[in-house]
Amino acid sequence: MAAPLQAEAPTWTALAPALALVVTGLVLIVVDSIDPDDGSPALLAGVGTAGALASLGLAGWLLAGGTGQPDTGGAIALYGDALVVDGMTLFFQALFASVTALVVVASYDYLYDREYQAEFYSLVLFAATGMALMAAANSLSVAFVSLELASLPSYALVSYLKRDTGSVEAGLKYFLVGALSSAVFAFGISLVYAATGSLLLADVYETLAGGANGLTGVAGVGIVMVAGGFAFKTASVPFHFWAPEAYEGAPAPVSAFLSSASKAAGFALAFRVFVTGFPLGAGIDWVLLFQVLAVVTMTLGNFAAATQEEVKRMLAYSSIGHAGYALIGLAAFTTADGGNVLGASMAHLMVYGFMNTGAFLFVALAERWGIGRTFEDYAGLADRAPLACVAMTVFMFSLAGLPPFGGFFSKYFLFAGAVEAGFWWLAAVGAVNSALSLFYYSRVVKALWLEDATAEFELGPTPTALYAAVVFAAVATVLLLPGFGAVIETAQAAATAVLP
Amino acid sequence: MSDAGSRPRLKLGGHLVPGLAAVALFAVLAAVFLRASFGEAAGFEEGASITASIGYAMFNVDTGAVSGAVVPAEGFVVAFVLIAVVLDVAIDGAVFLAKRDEGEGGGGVLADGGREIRDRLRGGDD
Amino acid sequence: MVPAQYYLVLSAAIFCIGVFGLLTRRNALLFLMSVELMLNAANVNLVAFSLYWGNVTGQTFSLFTMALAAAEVAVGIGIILVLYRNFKDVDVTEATTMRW
Amino acid sequence: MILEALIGVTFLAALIVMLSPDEYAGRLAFALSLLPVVGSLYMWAGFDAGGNALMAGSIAYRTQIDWLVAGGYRLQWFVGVDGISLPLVVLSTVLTTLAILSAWTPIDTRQSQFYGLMLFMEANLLGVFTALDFFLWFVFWEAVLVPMYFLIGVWGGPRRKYAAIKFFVYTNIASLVMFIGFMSLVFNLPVDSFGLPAITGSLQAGELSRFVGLDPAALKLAAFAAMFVGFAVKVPVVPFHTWLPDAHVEAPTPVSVMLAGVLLKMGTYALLRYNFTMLPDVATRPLVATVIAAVAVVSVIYGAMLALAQRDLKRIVAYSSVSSMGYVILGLIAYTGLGIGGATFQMVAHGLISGLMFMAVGVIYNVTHTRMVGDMSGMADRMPITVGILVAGAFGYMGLPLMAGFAAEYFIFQGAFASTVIPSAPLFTAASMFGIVIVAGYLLLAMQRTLFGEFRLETDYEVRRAHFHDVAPLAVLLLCTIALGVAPDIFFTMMADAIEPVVAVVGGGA
Amino acid sequence: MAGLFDYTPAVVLLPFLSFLIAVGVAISGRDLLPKGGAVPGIAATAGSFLLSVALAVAVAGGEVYNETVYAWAGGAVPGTEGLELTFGVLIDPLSALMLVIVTLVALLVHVFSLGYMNDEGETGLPRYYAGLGLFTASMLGFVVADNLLMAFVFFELVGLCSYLLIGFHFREPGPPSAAKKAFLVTRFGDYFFLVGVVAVLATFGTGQFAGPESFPVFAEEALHGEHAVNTFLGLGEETWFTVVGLLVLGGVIGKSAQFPLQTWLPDAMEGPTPVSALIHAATMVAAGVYLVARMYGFYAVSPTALGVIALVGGFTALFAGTMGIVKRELKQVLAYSTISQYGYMMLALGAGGYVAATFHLLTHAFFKALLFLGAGSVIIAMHHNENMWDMGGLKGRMPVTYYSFLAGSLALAGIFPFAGFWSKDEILYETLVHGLGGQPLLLVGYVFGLLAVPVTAFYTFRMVFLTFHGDARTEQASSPEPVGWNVKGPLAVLGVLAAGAGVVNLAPVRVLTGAHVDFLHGWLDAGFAELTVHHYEEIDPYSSAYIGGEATTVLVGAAVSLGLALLGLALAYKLYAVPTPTEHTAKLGSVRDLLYDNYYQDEYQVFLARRVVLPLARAADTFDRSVVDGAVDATSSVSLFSGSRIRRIQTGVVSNYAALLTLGLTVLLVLFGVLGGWLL
Repeated sequence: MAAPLQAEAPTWTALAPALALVVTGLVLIVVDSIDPDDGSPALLAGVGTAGALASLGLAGWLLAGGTGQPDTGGAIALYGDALVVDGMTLFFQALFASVTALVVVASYDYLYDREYQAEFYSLVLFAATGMALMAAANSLSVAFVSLELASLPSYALVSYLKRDTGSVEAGLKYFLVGALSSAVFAFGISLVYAATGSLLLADVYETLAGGANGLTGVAGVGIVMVAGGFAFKTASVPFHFWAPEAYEGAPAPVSAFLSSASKAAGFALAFRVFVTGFPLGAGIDWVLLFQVLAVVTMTLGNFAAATQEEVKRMLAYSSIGHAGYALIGLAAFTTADGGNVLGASMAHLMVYGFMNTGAFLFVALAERWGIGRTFEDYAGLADRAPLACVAMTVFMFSLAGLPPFGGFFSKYFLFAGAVEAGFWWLAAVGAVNSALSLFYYSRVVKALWLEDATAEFELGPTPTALYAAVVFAAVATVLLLPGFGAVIETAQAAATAVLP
Repeated sequence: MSDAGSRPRLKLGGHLVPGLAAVALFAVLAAVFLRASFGEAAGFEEGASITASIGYAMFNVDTGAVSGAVVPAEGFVVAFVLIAVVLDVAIDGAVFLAKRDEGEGGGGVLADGGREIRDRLRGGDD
Repeated sequence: MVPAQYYLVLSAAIFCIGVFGLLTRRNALLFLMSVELMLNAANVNLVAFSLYWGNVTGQTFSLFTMALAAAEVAVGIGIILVLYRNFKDVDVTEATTMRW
Repeated sequence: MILEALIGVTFLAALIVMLSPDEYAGRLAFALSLLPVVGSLYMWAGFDAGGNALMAGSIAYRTQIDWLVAGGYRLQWFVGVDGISLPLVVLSTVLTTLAILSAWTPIDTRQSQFYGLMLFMEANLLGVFTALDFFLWFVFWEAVLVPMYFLIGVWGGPRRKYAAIKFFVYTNIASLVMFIGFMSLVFNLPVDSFGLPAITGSLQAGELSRFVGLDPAALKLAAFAAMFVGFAVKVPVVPFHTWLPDAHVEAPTPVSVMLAGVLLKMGTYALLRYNFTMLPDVATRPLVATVIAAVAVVSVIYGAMLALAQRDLKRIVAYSSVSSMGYVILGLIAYTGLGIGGATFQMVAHGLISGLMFMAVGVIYNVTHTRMVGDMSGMADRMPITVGILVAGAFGYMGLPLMAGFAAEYFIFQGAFASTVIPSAPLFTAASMFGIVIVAGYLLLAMQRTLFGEFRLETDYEVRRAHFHDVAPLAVLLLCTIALGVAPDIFFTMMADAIEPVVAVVGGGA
Repeated sequence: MAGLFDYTPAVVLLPFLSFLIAVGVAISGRDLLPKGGAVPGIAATAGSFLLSVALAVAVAGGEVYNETVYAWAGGAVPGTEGLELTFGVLIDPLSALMLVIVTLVALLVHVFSLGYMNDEGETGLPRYYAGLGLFTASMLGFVVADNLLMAFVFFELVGLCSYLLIGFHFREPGPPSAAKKAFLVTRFGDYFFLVGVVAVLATFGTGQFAGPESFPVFAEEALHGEHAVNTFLGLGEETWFTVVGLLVLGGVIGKSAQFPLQTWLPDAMEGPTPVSALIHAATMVAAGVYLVARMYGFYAVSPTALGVIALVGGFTALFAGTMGIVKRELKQVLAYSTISQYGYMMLALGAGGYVAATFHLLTHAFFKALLFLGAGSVIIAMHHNENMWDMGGLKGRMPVTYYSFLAGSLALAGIFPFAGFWSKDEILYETLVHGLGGQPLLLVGYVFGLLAVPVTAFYTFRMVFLTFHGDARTEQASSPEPVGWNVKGPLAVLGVLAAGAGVVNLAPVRVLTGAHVDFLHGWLDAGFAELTVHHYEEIDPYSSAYIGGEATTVLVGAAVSLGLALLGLALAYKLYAVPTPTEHTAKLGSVRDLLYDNYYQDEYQVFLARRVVLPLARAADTFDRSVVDGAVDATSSVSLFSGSRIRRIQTGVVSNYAALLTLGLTVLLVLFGVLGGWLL
């Protein structure tokens, strides 16, 4: 095993993946200032992708090197315990980096004739930085700021198509609900501070574990409101109202970015804060809270998606549904073997990241080709773009949780974790929802393969970068079935390490 | 265009119903907070300079070598750096969104608070 | 010394006034103002309990919330401008092209 | 290594055929599909395992490699074959090859994709019958659905989309229910891997602990019920059978052959492996046994009655599959050497005969383009050989002695009659045996209306003799049926040897 | 001679070989074989016949043979340690006798087919001879079967062959539906038989007929408490054996066309006449009776079963006879006469007359085959017109057919020197004697049998007079087509046998003169100890009583039966031996229609099928589609409907979102406040 990095290099290098992203963002701004009217989009996209891949490489290398794992000296706390780098952080940073890379590559073709491309890429990179730091946050202060760092560029990105009413409306709604949620989150943090007198998760855990002597009420409200903040970021009920419009209105790569990376970031922060911050007995049994959230989110997401007319909006609701599944990670958390189900949820987020990004990028491809958005417009697409349709079929069936694709294992490990923790009814609700999800996912497949084309249309030149991104995502989804061992093992090891 | 139009008036009417949700929320919060029992406030150390303490907290300064009383606090250097990046991003986003592309003129929106354009487009009444 | 509950109730009151404003007004700018109000409610709490717990964490963090509020407003105004350009109005209830 | 080679080659073949040009896809697929056949025959020749794979019997061609560790459980690539699964493996390979051969005429669009999916499905089927690790098995179990959805959905009849999605979602819900049932069992056993033998051993040793307020006995019953429902949809057992006729009628002939021939057997095979081997104490409870036996009898009689009322030949054969599978359930619940042995034998026998019937109906459909009983008559006049084989197949279906159907049904009846598990076993058995009369009734009725009498055809197609490559698979299947009927010991000894430990646990009689 | 027995399977395999050859020819489609496949068939049956005769001679020498030839399943089946499912061969006096009968009649029918099928220019001959070959092989397989399972296997195969042969002319509408009906009705009977087989094997653990390990022996011992058997449904051994006996009887009633499952036999006449002769007169229909005889030891121990057999037999004899009177076609009359004669045999078996039944089986096989072949030659002459009212006066023109047909009719009617008289009389004698010996039930059977005698004589001679006597009523009848040697040959052989077969077992002569002339009795009394006649008499519940001594009862019985027979003949002579007979049956009025329509048996069975079973099936189908399938579709539509409702809360207006969000938050706070204890 290569000698772990931090043996000789200074500790801040553990933050390399996040630094790579922020540096790339700044470089993009510098490049933009040099030739303001987007002289060479390829350069911009190239820099963005390079930065993302660098971050991915670093995160992967650190993870492989065992940085922050229990066997190599435990998690690395930095800057007065404000940041922590351990298995979970690197795992999520790798996920954000890969999704960002995919989105940037795809956007190169998607924005081929738009101006302000530099802003687009820099905003995406900065949002990714925010997410990377969310994964590393070890105090509520850093959590709040990094959450805002991830959200603000997203508001701008969603309303990027300034002249398109859909994008603007989406941006507006996303911003308004976002602002409201961030206010709730801030108020929650203030209450937790009121109850415990500190913002560092370790201290909060200590104070609450020692019995909040009379302040349980305040702590309880605080915890619920903090959970609300995360619920917004992960688009779980009741803070999900922005999601359908935002994903549908936003440019497809941005929807992909939001529904995969930022949702995963929300979960990373939620796992960290709740597992290390709030002890189970502290005035509120937050496992039950997440069970309620999980069930309602799953059910609303899947049932609403069943009768949608537009593919992109259906994907939005399906993304809410999947948020519900990922919530099982916390909903079935028991201090005994909570690591397993948490790890399963992390693995599910990784696989979901790939397949969901892929699906939205396929929608981007369809938009780029000028095909309409409803199921009827997708009819008979397989004859014209077989490879892309195969990729979409892989995404759809993987999201539905069918073998031989990655989504199968991740979903079933989640259900197995729930059953193992004794909440078989949670798995049952998940099962019913995933069966219903099979119905509407196969509506897409039916449209692509089974229906015959209604209108005769020519697709025009295939956008290579976007195509490559979609195919790469599909290959990753398929490979995640045999390769799922690595993912689940690292995830569960990291999760058990996080337990206090 | 009577001048009454420009005087701020309290807008009452049916759309206040959603407000009840806010009142309910307040009721719940108040109920919880009034039941909470707090001990004696610890207060700050006599003669400690709060602003200096905030400064030290802001940059994780090791207060050991510093003279005078210092109020303890956590380190916020990471938050400080991050807030810088956030503000930069906010400016980028805001400028990008607000910048008027060549296509849409829109004229002197600045002087009259946008009323002229509104009247031209919306036909007068408020 | 003023008992700590009063601060809590005060901040809750400000918070709920913010929410009330948010729910009832249709103008986007007022929406922003309400959110500002809610963020400041959090600040009240932070500062109050900074004294209660005797450390300046709360006060320092309240600075950060103010900064973030400012950043948020910046982006918010940007979005409202784009909204105005497209929908010719800043009424949030107008923009309902996408539903169900 | 032979098993990995078998499954690997089939996957590879699927890929190759998928990418090959449409004209040669049919021939290429047939050629490539011969490899698994040879492989399975080779395995059969060298088969030397004794006892039941799940109950410490020796497993032939066993491979056990750790795949991944998740949540404290080791997932393994654990494959192996024993007396129960080998016949089904041979059946799958042979049937797929013949189905591909019979697909040359009817399938004329997107051939390469069709044959690719067929081989892909075959690979998954081989996986289902050989996997001995629950998760590995479950991957293959669910993976079979995907190709079948496309095969019905793309090349099917007019209502194919409805039938495809109904089959897809219905079966998926069932397997989810089964998954939860099984998981709630495994997590309360001191096992560290999902290997079926390990789980069975630990269950038999009674190491099941309490779970969410259920004591072991109640937990076992709940798990048994969930798994039974899960597999019952696949078998199908009567209340859950409504997807079968739609799927069959809309599926093209070769797909129907595979659906009836092998896919139904996945359900019964799983029932035997999971419900009846792992939880015998639950299965032999009087109440449970009565319910299952009653369900079996209802499946037989009700299925047969439904077949009597059908106007479409394919629907008749579809409903009669429900009826035959009812016999299998009766055989399984009998818990006697002959009963369960007969049930396993019926899986193979029904696979061959229903495959034959579907193919024959398909060959006639290729020429007349109608399957309705009223639309044609006197086919024997124009297609003597095909009709000859169809009549022979029909008699095989009715349980004519010296054909595989009779051997299987007779074992089941003999085993069930003397079963100590089913309360008042003779009554149940006698009731279910009445099925052979109804089967004879509707098959003869249908044959008399369509095959005999003077020639008449509503659809104006020119009816002439079937091509050689259409009739060849029919002949092969007929010969296999007769061979198995005359000498059932080809498979029966192997099966009985694997079933003996299962029955011994309950102390079942002959 | 021991080596000979190793060849017994050859008896079965030779015809099977001819079947394979004929099938090969049929599939290849080319006319390879001369005479369309008849030659291998004839050669095979001849070979079997010779072998059977050799076996009979060996058996006469006192040797018997019972070997398992082929372990069908589960030789090494641990689960079934007690249950050996095997095929074996049992040669003993009964099976040797039956072998000879079957092979002889099969040979004659094959030869006859040359004339009937080949010369008439039928198409598809290989398929015909393949069917015949398979039938013969299956029948012989059934005859030599050494256990109940093997018997059932070949019992069903024989049913299949009858389906194929009845439906030979599948192009016309009639034969296929007749074949379907035949197979279905017999299949209904076979269902009970299969349950019986399964029951026997489950109860005794073996299905062997002969040997110390055979199930009749076990049954006997069980009743004496020496052998433990597992009975089912909590019934005692006695009642359980009766139930099993009656179950197997179901199959017998189906195959031997006894009441109520006899409706298929008259329709089976749609098949070619040689088929009717072979299958529906001599062999297949005899299978039922032969089976009962084969396992007679088992039936003997359950008196109720014997009683039921006797009653069913007697009733069928009379019942079928009455229906024969009014029929217009030649073969229909013969069909009903066959049912009636087998009724007699069942009556004999039921009444403990084991030898009488076998004797009547032997004689009936010959004279009924003769009558059918005679009818066949008449049909050839009349260009396939079977209606007796279009014939008449054929006596002069077809002397060989006439005289052999007359010999057959005399035997059938039971007139003195001919075979029929001896066997029918012995049946009535046994029934009377055992009836008097304390079994009133048998007396009822005896009355049925007695009443049937004049009826049989009447319809037989009505047929003879209408066909051969009087003037030719149609042009065709006046110049019938000449028939070749291959028709006349078999007729002559059978004519002699019909006349002389009676000599085999002259029981009344033995009673009167004490001379041991009842050779058949002696023949059947040898072989396996538990299968001999005297053994059966020991264990069957009957004891015989006489009206004033044995000799007087024999004489009285013989006189009464002969008198009634002559009475029937005279009546027929008076009515129909006139040049231009008239439809006397019209005088019977509505009774005639009742008889003509077979007591509306067909109608109620068809009604049962079409009006009851089919509507039930359709009701089940609609129920299945609407309720069971409906439930499945309902769940999907409910979930889709609720999905569309849930979609509605996304109204598009941000304020609503904010409001719902706040409400959600408040609800959560209240919920967890209450749970956490810090709110109320």
